[in-house]
Amino acid sequence: ANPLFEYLLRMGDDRLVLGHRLSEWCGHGPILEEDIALSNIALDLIGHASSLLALAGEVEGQGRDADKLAYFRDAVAFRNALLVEVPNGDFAVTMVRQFLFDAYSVLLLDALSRCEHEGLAAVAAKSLKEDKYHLRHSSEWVVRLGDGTAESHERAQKALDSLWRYTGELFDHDAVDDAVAAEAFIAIDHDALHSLWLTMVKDVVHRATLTLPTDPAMRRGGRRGFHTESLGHMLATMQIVARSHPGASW
Amino acid sequence: ANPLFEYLLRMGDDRLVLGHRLSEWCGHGPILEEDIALSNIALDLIGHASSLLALAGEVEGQGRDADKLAYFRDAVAFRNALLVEVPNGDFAVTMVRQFLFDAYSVLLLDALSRCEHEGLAAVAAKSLKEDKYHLRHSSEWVVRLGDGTAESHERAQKALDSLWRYTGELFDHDAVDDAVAAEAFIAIDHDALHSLWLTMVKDVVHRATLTLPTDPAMRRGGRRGFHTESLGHMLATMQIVARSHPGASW
Amino acid sequence: MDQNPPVPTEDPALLAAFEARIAAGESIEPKDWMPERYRKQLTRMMSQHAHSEIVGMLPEGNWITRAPSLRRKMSLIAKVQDEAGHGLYIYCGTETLGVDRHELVEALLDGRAKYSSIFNYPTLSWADMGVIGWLVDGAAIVNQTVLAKASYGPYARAMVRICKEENFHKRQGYEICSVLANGTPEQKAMVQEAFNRFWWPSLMMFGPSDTDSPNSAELLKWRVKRKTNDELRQRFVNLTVPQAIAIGITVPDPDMAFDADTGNWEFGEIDWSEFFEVLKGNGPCNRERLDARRKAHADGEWVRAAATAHAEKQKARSSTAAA
Amino acid sequence: MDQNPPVPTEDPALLAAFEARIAAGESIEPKDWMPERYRKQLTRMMSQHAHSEIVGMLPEGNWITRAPSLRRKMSLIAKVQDEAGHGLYIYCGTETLGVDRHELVEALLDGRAKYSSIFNYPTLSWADMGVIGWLVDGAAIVNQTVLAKASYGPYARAMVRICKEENFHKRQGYEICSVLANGTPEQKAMVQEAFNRFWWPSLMMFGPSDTDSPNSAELLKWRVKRKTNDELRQRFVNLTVPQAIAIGITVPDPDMAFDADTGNWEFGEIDWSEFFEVLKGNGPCNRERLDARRKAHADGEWVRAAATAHAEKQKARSSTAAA
Repeated sequence: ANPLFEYLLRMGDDRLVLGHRLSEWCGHGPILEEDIALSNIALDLIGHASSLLALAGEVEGQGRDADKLAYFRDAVAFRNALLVEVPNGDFAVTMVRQFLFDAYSVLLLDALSRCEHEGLAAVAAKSLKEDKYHLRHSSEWVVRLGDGTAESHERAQKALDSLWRYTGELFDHDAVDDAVAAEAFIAIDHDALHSLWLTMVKDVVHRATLTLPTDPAMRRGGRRGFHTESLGHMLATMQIVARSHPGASW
Repeated sequence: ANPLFEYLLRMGDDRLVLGHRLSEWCGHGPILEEDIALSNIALDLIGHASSLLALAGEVEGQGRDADKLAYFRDAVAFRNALLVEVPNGDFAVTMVRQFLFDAYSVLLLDALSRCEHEGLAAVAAKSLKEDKYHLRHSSEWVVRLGDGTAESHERAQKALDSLWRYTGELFDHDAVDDAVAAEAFIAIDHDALHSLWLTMVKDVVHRATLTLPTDPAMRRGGRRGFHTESLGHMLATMQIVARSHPGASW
Repeated sequence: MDQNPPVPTEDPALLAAFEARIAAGESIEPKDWMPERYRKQLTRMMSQHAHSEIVGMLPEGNWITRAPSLRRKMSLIAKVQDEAGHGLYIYCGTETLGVDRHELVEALLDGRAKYSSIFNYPTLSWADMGVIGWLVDGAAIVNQTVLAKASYGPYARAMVRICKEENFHKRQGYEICSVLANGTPEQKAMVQEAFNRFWWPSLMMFGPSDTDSPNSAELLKWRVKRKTNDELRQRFVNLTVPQAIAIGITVPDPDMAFDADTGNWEFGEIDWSEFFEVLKGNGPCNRERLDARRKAHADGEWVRAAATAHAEKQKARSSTAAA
Repeated sequence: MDQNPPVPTEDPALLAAFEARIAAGESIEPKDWMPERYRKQLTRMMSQHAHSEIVGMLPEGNWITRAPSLRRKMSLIAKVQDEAGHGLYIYCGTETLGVDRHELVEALLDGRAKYSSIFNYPTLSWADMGVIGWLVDGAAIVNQTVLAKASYGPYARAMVRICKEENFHKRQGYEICSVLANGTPEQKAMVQEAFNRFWWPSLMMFGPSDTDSPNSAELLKWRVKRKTNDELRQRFVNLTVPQAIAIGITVPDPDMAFDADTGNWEFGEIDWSEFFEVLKGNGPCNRERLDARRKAHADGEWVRAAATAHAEKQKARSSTAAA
């Protein structure tokens, strides 16, 4: 009913869910310096999500702010891509997931920073800087793990093989995208984005001495609320305190 | 302020938390027949909890029924012993935890079935039958694991070593116990119970070819709401749907 | 397990006698002679059914820890436990056909065995627990009530037992939905949304039109199958739509219309491409379901080994004691 | 690390010069001569402090995933991240004393190294996040403000940097408590309950009365320690009680009373038996904290190995390229 709202929800939820997943690592990272790095990235992503969800709430015009959207929607109302909700797994899964998303996000935000919707362009431009650091960090780790030890290589390859099926969804485009292109002048060329992304990914995968998976059937559904069973459990933890005190301030 | 209420909460919470922990195994058991057995035990325990919490709510007299108590209290208000909230770990941890509790519960319920509080005596008598099956099941498994393979023996010993520190709390007695003895004629001789329990445990541990741990310092606090950090996370999952719809019926 | 092996040469006299027994409505029992293809078809159907019960524990098991009342929690645990029992019971049935349960389990974990497509859908809200009981058990009952008269004795009897329990589950599922539909606005929305997700997949549970189903003709001849897929699907729709109307749930099918002449609720075209994708292993949860079963199996290896080792020690001790 | 090794024979002239520098308020730097016992005491204090920062990430990290607003979630992540940074910074400081960071980490994971007792208490509600910032960071600041004038340069400078961030954390913690104390009845009860749990443990953070503390005399002489435990504890109480009163929180001490003559909030007897149990390893969470650090370390082994292997490959490639 409100395509721009849906669109912003998708972007905000991507970063909220991914940021939350990363924050699960705090205090449990493999290296202290990496604990700090992951926390930094989580912080950035949740910040981006905050801005995007706030914008979404304004566009929706029903009085829902970022917290209301983050803490009081059920799983079926979330619009994140499936890639970001998959559990952290080991450090390889986390880093490969991060890299696949960062490469997409940098390209997307770069395009959006030039779109004609001022509010979104501003958020995109501001977030882009940080995303570029994220991308550098995650691609370096994919290379380190792929071209590290035999064990890290195997874990990285396994991660890539299991996550690849979620990457198609990032570049899907549907009626919502068509509508925002028409109504809000947010026109992303998804095929071009996908192509650029694939080039970036192939390069890092190659430097990491990993093998690009052959396209299995892609898993999709997140953009329409058809999530995996993981999201509900993640949200139970995320929302329990807020939901236990409806109407309270923190 | 209401010792009988506190007392019933302790008993109800023990069985609610343990039953919930067991229910986490559904669909993931090592053998189909064991999936069924664990589900059966979980069902029984939650049933016992239901009766005990309902009784507690009546005694409290503030309109809280079993569901209100189960789903709308925070971790600090729970009164279960720490033993039952520890995460399931592997099947050995689950079975050893179950055995240590079942032995205690059978002895306790046997004593309580003869106490002068009619409501509690009735619940105790009814639950005792099922608890005896539980005890037989769990002690057989402890023996099977302890006197099975080298791996199962090691896992069972590890489980016993790590859980032993939670057993002291089961036989603690404090002002609440004194008060219910005086006011509600529920007089349990905790030292005698502990002694009988130890005899039962030593017998099974011996048959399982395991070694009884030497008393490390005992961990306590559950009876006063000083829980481990696990309980809060367990309750987040358990309570999220109910808390998200305050006042709704299911 | 081959779907279409070369037809082994069966003794024509035995085959004729067998088919006469079937036509007379007799029950075929484990020790009776049966064509190899009959044995294979039954094994396939029964093992798929057993696998379905076992895998079917997972989508519902997913909500046990979040059930919002103690009564619902207990009911759900009992339901999942019943499913495990059904699986066990049918595995025992397949053993009467000479198949080893462990081989069947291996085939499932390897991804070679089939199970009902519906269990490859994720459960995303509490309302799914009501909808699954109502629609999925409901569809299973329509299938199984007919199978209760199937020619193979052990399977028919298993169906009678299982149907009884599943009828109870279906009523409970419908009751959950009814409470939600009469609840808060959020609960109403929750159950409608869940119904929307499961409606079409439950229609697909009956399988494609029989013209597209390779096994149907043979199974009908041998009275293993008694009705066509389309007949069963229509029966299910006719039962279910009034139930939905009764609690204010809208069927997500703009083409649905009641035909007074036939008494059927006519429904729209089913998008079978989704079904075939799920069958191929590309459904929403195929991988997660198998991963969960594999993990349980692998994690349980040391437990099963311990049980075996202990049993052997006990046996050795009693032999020694006896000696 | 020995608490009381036999005093090594130090050159009396060097020792005298060293103590004169201390008395003159000079800063001892890494390259300066220092008695072996001084080096050992500083290493002990600094490593305990670093370990405390690292372990201290866990009780608060426990609530990141449940923080009830996006702003609080971000603040908490940032706080925990700061603690990691403090730990890193102080580990680097210990390296100036010639101690290897990996040895220190090993001592921690082996259970040989000490860290502040307060982190052996579990965090049981969201309100603990406010109370920890307010009371625990608050107590740490009282300790550290004084340490900022400690005689060992690197430690003093680290304290200045860390105190700045911890002052911010303390204010944020107090703000969280203030919002709760002015919130719903449930929130008020939540923060009072959390305060009740952390009050006495935070008083214990200053350590027992100096008469009971083996290291105090020496540390005071060397101006590593500048005030006694009791003086610092009293300062903390005097700062904190008015803050509690201001937001309607009751201090769980029936013996608390303001002494107009001294200006001190007099408080009741501390039950030191709890403190000593926690020090011995028998606190509520001692085992869980170490288990968590051990697990992170063990699980991270392959990652560290990969980073090392990759770095070596890179080095080999650039040597080859250069050659």
